[in-house]
Amino acid sequence: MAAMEPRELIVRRVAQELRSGQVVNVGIGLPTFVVNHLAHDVNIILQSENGFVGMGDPPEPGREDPDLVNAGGQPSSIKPGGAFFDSAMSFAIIRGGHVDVTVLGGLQVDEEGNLANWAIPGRIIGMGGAMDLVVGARRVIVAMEHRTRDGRSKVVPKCTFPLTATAEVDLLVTDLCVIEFTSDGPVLLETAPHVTVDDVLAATEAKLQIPDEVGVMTV
Amino acid sequence: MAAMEPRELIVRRVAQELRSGQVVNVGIGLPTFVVNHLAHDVNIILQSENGFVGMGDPPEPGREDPDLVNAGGQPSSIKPGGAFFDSAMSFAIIRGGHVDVTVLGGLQVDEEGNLANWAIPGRIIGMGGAMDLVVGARRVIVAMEHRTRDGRSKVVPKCTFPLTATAEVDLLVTDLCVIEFTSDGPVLLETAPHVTVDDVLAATEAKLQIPDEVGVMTV
Amino acid sequence: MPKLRTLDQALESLTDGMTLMIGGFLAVGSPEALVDEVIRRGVRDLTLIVNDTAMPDRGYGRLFANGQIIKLICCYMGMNPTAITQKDEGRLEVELCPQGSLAERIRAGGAGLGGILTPTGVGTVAEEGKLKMELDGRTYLLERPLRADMALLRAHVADRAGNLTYRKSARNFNPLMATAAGYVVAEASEVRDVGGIDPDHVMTPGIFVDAVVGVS
Amino acid sequence: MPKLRTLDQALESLTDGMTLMIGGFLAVGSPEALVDEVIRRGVRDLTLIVNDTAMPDRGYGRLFANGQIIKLICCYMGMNPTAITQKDEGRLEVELCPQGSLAERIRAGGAGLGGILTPTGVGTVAEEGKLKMELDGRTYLLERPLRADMALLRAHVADRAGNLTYRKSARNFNPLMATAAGYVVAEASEVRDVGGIDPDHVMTPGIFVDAVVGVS
Repeated sequence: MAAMEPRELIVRRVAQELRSGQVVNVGIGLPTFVVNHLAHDVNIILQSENGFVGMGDPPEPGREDPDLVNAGGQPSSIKPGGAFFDSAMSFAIIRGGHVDVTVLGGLQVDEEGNLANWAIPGRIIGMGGAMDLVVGARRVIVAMEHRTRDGRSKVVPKCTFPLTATAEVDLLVTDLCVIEFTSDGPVLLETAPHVTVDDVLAATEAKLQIPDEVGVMTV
Repeated sequence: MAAMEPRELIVRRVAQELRSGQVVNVGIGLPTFVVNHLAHDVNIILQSENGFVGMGDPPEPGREDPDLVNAGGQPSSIKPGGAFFDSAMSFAIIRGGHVDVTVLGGLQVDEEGNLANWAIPGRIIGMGGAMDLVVGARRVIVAMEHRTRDGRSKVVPKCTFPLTATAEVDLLVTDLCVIEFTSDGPVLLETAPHVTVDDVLAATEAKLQIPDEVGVMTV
Repeated sequence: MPKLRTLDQALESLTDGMTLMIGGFLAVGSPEALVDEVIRRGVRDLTLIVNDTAMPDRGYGRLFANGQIIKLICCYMGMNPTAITQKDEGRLEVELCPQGSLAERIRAGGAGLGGILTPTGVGTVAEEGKLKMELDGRTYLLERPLRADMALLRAHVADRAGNLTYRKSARNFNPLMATAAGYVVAEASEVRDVGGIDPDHVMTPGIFVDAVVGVS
Repeated sequence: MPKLRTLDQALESLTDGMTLMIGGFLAVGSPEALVDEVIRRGVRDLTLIVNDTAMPDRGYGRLFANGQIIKLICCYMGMNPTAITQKDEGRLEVELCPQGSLAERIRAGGAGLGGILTPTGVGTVAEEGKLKMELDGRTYLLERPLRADMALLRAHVADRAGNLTYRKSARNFNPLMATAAGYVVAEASEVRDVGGIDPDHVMTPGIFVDAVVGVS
């Protein structure tokens, strides 16, 4: 099997985590593409924090509605059975535990399950709805590349970037592995195809628990 | 002029306090009848705490709608331009200062402008929306008979019944007089026709300020 | 995920000791058929969170005469002598809460808030046992969130995805309770196919609703 | 009380130094005509409460390039480099607030609450300067209410009594801001006679709205 493009590997693997009927909020950027890789019999309900549930695919060119956009401001659509509401209701849904899963990008994730994904030091331009999502969603999945462009680990002992929330990450999916955050800390669940446990450890600054059996991501 | 029935005197005098365009909430009982005595050019907007603004007259017999009642559970109607909402919005309107005037009945009013109108000792069956209304409305008018059936003053130095709210009463209209609550305490503004200042003082346990000129209620 | 259920199916997980929220205001906007089913099932020791106790023979008010309630959180009992008697005789534990605070507490329970600060009730019996805070010269009570095991709602139109609308003053507490319970069931006068309600007119999004029962 | 006004009439009380709330999410549901009028009037030293700073050439985002804003409360500035530069150069005071907390703060301002307790932001920079409370083993931040001198809204349909509806995702912060300002003006695509909106479909009751401007 030829090596898959790293970002595609990530979103394909995250897509396996989603179940029919779940209310899901996907962050801007990489997580957006998760919905393109759901199995045909998996029907999730997408929540868009600017005020609706039942988000559908982007409209065809020429069929955009200026009053219907996603949380990134891009043209969007609503499926039958969807509903619009105001921002207070939108975040009541998010903070109140009515979103089953959120999939978000990350800048750093640390051993305590802390997430930093909204700012780099010196460039603080706003957290949007990320802090509410990470605290409120029942399950938080971070989808990010394992290392920065210059090769440093984004899975660290302690986040150095401004935090989005503390101890809320449940699952981390990277181009190298899948890590679950347990009450005992991060546990390596799977490695990517053609990636060894030693490869993961070499690329990871955080201390990981390695079970006797580590699976292989099948996407 | 023949003496007017005491309760009619009260509601007619309270009606003079209301201005066109004001959002008004009238309590169950005596205050309900205030709206029957508005001048023809005075159009107020009635708020009903069970969830609408623009409350109209009771429907004619046979035209009741089981889903449209007032806060006392009695058949009601809505005027053009009215709107329905849920109980959280209803009390956001009430507590948030969006009700210009509330007219409520009273069991006791005291020198500090405290009101007791929801319970007598030993019979505590619920405050409903009264506590929110008295705290939230911009102007609180109490409409009540001056004395109990056995002749005791309901305008007292200090309420002995369970309070509805503290220091929120702005105006008290009784069958004997009109009292305004100022930062210096209660001031006698007007006496009822054929009632003297001494009559009021004899019927009142609370200490009232008596200005040099006391008007006469004209209804 | 079709959510249409029979009455029997809709309440099959109801058990003794549960906390129920039931929509309605003096029995208007109250799910009569679902209350019938609670009575038929005869579950006991329920805690009830309602605006009021309705009347002995209407709405959720009937649950008192049937002896199913041991604890009550509401703002008004005045029209249900049966419930008042049970309270006076010590058979019914009652927590009275101002109506606006009750609405906010239920909303907070659904919205993941730890509480809200209200000026309502300061200086009255409603402040008993509650934290008081003074902020910018005004005193507030901390009111804590309420949640329930089940919420029973009365809707006007539902679709099979669980989206709900309410009619006129029958809306009242129903949309708030829809957000604040582990299991939410609505009876509706009309049930439409998925998409049968304009998404701009939906009052309770279907994601809150687990089961819909059509009633005539 | 007919509330229909011209643009000029609707904002005649706007003065330097006011605090404005303006509806919209990345300029969707933003009152473009009212923002035009704010620009035409050239008022300065405004404090702006908005979800985000939109784009330099769209919605309320244009007020930054025009140098009218000295203070900003929002949750996201990422699409407006002009506003970011003003912040970095110290010409714009910025208070960032998580989006859900911002929504609740505006709602609290309109609902007469002294604040709300949220778990959002605990352990992050969002907790700076805020009271922290632990209740039942969970930590919350106290978020205080927000109010403004004026709220500028974008509605879909209005009636002459000020009742409003919004369309699709253009609803966002508009209904919240409608409740939380001393003076509220809405531009609407369509203006109907009083009673032209079904009372069950009204999203903002007219009692909150002081002026309506029809825009094409």
